[in-house]
Amino acid sequence: MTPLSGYLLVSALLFCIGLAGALTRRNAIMVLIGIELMLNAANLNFIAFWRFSEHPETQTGLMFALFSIAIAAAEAAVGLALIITIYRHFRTANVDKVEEMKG
Amino acid sequence: MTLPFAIIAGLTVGSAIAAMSLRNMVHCALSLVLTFAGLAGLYLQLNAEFVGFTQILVYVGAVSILIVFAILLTRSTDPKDEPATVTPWVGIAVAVGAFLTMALAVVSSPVGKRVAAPAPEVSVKTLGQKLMTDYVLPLEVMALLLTAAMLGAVIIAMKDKEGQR
Amino acid sequence: MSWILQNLWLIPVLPLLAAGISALLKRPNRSLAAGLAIGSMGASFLLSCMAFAETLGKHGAASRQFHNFDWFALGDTVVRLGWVLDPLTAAMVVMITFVGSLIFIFSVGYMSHDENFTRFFCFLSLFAAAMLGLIIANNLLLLFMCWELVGLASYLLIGFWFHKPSAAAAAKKAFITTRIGDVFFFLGIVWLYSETGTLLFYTEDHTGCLEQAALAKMVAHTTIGGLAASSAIGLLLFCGAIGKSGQLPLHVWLPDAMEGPTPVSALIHAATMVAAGVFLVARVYPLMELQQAGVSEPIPLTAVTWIGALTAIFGALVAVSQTDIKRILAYSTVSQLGYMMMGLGIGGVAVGMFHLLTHAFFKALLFLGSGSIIHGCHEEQDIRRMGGIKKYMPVTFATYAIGMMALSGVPLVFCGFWSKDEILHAAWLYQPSKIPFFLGLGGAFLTAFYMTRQMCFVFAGKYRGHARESMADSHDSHPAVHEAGHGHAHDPHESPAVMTLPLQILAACTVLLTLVSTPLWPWLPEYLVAQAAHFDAAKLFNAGTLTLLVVSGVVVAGGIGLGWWFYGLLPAEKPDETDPLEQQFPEQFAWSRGKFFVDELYAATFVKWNARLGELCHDLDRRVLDLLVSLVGWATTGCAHVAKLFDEFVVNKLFDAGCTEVRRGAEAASELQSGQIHQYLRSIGLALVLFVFILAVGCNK
Amino acid sequence: MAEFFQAIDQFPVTLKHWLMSQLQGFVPEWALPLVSAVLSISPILAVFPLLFALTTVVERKGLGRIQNRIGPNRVGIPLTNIRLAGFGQFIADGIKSLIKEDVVPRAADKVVHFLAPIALLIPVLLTYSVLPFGRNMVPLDLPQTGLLFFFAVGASTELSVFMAGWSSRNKYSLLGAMRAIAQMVSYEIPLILSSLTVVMMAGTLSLAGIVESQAEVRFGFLHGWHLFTPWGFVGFCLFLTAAAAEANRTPFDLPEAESEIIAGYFTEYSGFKFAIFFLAEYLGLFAMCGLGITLFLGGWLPPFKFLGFIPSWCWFLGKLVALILLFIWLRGTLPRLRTDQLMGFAWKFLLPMTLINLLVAALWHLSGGSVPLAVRWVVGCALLAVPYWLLGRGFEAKVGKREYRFAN
Repeated sequence: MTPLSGYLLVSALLFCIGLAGALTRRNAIMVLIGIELMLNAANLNFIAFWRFSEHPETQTGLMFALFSIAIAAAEAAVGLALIITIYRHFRTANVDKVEEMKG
Repeated sequence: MTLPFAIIAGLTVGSAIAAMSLRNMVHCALSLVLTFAGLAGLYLQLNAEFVGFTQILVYVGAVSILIVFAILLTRSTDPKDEPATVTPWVGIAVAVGAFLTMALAVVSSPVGKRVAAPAPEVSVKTLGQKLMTDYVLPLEVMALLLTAAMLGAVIIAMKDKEGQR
Repeated sequence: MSWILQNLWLIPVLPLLAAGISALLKRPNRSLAAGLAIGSMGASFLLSCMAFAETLGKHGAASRQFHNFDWFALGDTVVRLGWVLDPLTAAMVVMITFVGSLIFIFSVGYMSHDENFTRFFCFLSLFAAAMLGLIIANNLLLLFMCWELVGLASYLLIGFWFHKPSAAAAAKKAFITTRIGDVFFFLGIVWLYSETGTLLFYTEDHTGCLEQAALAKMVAHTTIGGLAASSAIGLLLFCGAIGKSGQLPLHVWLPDAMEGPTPVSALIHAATMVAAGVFLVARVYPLMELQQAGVSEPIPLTAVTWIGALTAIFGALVAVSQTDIKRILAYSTVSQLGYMMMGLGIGGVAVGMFHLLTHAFFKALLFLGSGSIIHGCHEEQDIRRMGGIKKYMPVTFATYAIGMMALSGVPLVFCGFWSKDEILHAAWLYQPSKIPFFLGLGGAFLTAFYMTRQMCFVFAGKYRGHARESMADSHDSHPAVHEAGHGHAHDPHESPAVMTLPLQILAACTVLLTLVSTPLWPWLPEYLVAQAAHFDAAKLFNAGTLTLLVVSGVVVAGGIGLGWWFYGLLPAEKPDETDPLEQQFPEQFAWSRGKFFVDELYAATFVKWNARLGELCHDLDRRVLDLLVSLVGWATTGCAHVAKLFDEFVVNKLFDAGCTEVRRGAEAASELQSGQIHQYLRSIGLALVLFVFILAVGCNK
Repeated sequence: MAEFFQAIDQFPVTLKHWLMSQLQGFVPEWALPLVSAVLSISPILAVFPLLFALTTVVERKGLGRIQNRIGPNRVGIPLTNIRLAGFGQFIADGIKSLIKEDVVPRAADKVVHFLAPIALLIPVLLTYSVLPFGRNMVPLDLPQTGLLFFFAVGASTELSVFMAGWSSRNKYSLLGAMRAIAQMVSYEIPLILSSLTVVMMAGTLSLAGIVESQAEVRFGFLHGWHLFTPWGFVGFCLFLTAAAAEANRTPFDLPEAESEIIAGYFTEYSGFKFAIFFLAEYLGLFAMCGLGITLFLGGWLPPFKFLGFIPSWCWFLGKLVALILLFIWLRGTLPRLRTDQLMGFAWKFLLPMTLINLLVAALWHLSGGSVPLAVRWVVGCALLAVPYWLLGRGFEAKVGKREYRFAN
């Protein structure tokens, strides 16, 4: 049986890959994908901690993961809709070209 | 560490790296799907069947479709030879830093050594009952959020009518 | 407890549902709305028949059943509502649902050209629901609620053609006039509650406000002017009845209410709603007949008698000279309602309610007949422009004649004769005074007279409507009607079967009702007071009854004969001829034509005073209150000027200085705001690393 | 006698147990579960592709009859004169597709182009793992998440379609893929919602459990299939409609409408890959039918109790064949929809109807025990018929009368 730290490390790795992607990719959709990865990493953490907790029968971790999946779905839908609108307006989906709000 | 875990974890992490580093965005999205599926496998490893299959249904079935649609709808007009990334070394450095700190925290913490108790008896029935009793408020809020998100997405992405702008 | 008692509430609720559903319908769903209304009324009629069957064969106290339930509780006080099933209720619901169904069916034909057909049936159903609720209520509060709902429905229906200013005004008048009576009615209710602590009529433990204990308590309590509480409450409740039933001081709304569609006049202002006042008096009769110590007669009943008798003769006098076919019937209704009140006052529940039931049938018949005539004569309501319609509309003529004879009291085969005779009989036996009897007799004579006059004008002679055709249809009452009909010759025509069939049924009922109402076998009157009827020939052939029969027969014959002599022998030739009666008695006729100038009197007194008061209040508002407000306003402006100076020289200076600093700072900070998401994300990532690091190190210590 | 029938009924199960006990000695300990799985899977892999092969012939012949043609009638057993009324056609077709040249467009994304048919076939085959084919015959019994597994795996086929369409670098392929995805996403909602009624009534997501929940016998002879209730009947109709759309069957076959976009997302596939697509399509249809049978038609239960002696897997297969024939009949009868009609139908008709059906099922469940059956039937039917009428009317009004400009 894999110990908890194994899952936590995988989760941390996924999170950091997502973070790296979000930090480096120019395309907004890729940034969003990175954020999705980070969210999923967090979900993995929830499930792992639930499985290894002392009272798994309370199912709190599962609940949190379920709700987080639902929120992620909503976030993806709205985020992608925003990106499409940005694309229509600026004719590009590259975030570094969208900088009208700079000081 | 067991063999299935190693395989699934390797697949997940590998496909995640591919998803973030490939140049063709459709390939990225497909790799991402593989990551999602791998994560679902990890959930199954953790005896969270319901969440695992939900993950497949939502991410593989819906979110990934959304993403590929978005990719096709925003085909870039930028020149081909432009770099796909912006100042990559700074971002990667930050990410590696983050991973090192987290790994340090995980490895040094006693919690990480914990070994799982025997698989808990999780029935979907109790999950549903909990959703309808203890978690009914979050559930309702979630329903509202999803409805709002759906409407919002439709309105945002709707084409402007002729002469409105 | 029987099934029908348990489910008596269904009788009003079915039409209410129909009203609710048809309120949501769109305009073109005409047949659905009509079907709903008629269907619900039919179902209610069946239920009413079941209720009626339930009360058959029960006598005395056993005939009254009721069902009470808790409505809501406020602290210790529990407000209870309920419904009661006794012969009074049963007879009324059967009458209302039966007549109502026929009138609904008639309306399908009469309103067929109206664009607001759906709304009409919605209102009609609402009215029927409220009226039925009023009848079955076992609680004065519930009765009052339905009473007000009935008033509202009446308002809506009178003003149905609200684009006609006269209809809108009539609706308003009806609403406000009845409200005057209702204020007193409500006072009576409140007083009754404070006296007895309950508004239920009957309860299981005999504590209801119409039962022995409460009545004894009320009669023992003397208030202002030596009046017992029971008498005072009775008088107040009667005020409500005066307003609703168009009794003398408050009768002015009823003739004006004829502006509404004719089925409405038939249903509301002849058969049912105006009878609500009579029904109210009958319902609270135990309270009304309480005899106060030291007075020979019950005070409320005396008032009922006198007001009823005066109204009876007054209405008849005015009806003699009117020219609008519906107005004649309206004043006739006022007069007949007076009869009912008089019957209640001197003869008890059976006498008054008996006349109410028979009157409902033949007056509905008359109104529907007039509707058919109006419909046939292309919306003409003036009897001087009719004439000779007998040959155009034979069915309407035959049924109308039956109604007319029943109303006039033609002896033996018409129920109207027997019910009116009961009242006169009771009046003859009335101890304190014989005046009501003679007033009633005079009313009977006049009734026969004016009905004959109307019949002669409408049906005899030759048609005089063509004179008006040359003029443009300037006073066409509702525009959507008969647009197609303008092409063909403008002779009157018989109405469709959907309108004549209800007429025939009602005419048949008017005759058939006689079978159960003669003194030979007075089943209906006895049923109303829950007593067994016996076949008793002696009752008819004793001297007093027989004499009275002959007398009233002679009076009626005299009235009809005189009417025929005046109007029938030489039918009018032209619409604008002078009335034969006017030639004989010009002065008296003018009084009658002017409805004794009650409206003008009210306009000159109450309405004017009210307007004056309003003007006074307006002046007070403008001169005094406005001045105060202006003063406050000026003071505020002055303060504001001072504040402005302070603002300009102190606050603004400081603020400007602050702003300059803030802007300088913001300019520096805006450099951070590069607009590059990656930069922001990077900062977040770094912060995250920092926090996790601190957390990890901190936790491991 | 009864034991004999039971033996036939449980024959596949006993056969597997016997084989396992025989292999106990030869196979190493760690490989035993693997062998067991292979033994469970192999009948599925044998039966259903064969059924697919036969279905292709039956479909062609059936469509031929409907269109007043004869259909394939030549190929029989090779090297003989026995024609078998053309039922050997599938063998010839199979050989042809195996030896055909595999053409891949130059511009295509080779890897994805190669992976797409595999990625389509795998989830389709996976769905079979939770279907109960007979009593005690569920390859993978997931007592908590059976149905969810089915839908989760089924949902992932959309991605394979996208892969195929996108990687071909062909307008028609991409159009077909987009159509298919939009259609599958839209119809998945009514599909799941109509299945939810059954889950609500049975109180379990396990497919075997759902079949067991219909085993209750009514009136002494009738099994309580969910089809025999107002919500069940309507649910089944909705399910079938959505399933037809999910499997891209006529009248919902826009993604591969030959007359418009050649062959849709597999325009650029040939040879064996094309055959795999074809196989996957049909296997997906069979799986959907199997799910419908399990949910509404009592799975492996007979309709009448006295028919219980016939083996349970025969019942399942019989119902499956009946449904397949129904789909063939529909294909030969109904015309294809327009895209806007297709979407409008899913969102404006199927979705509200499934929601109302869900409500009716809940009412049915709650009124159980206290309200007489006849009243429940009448109320249930009324609650379903009225919205059906209203929705259908609104839909008709929207579609309007078509004018055939060029036909007149």
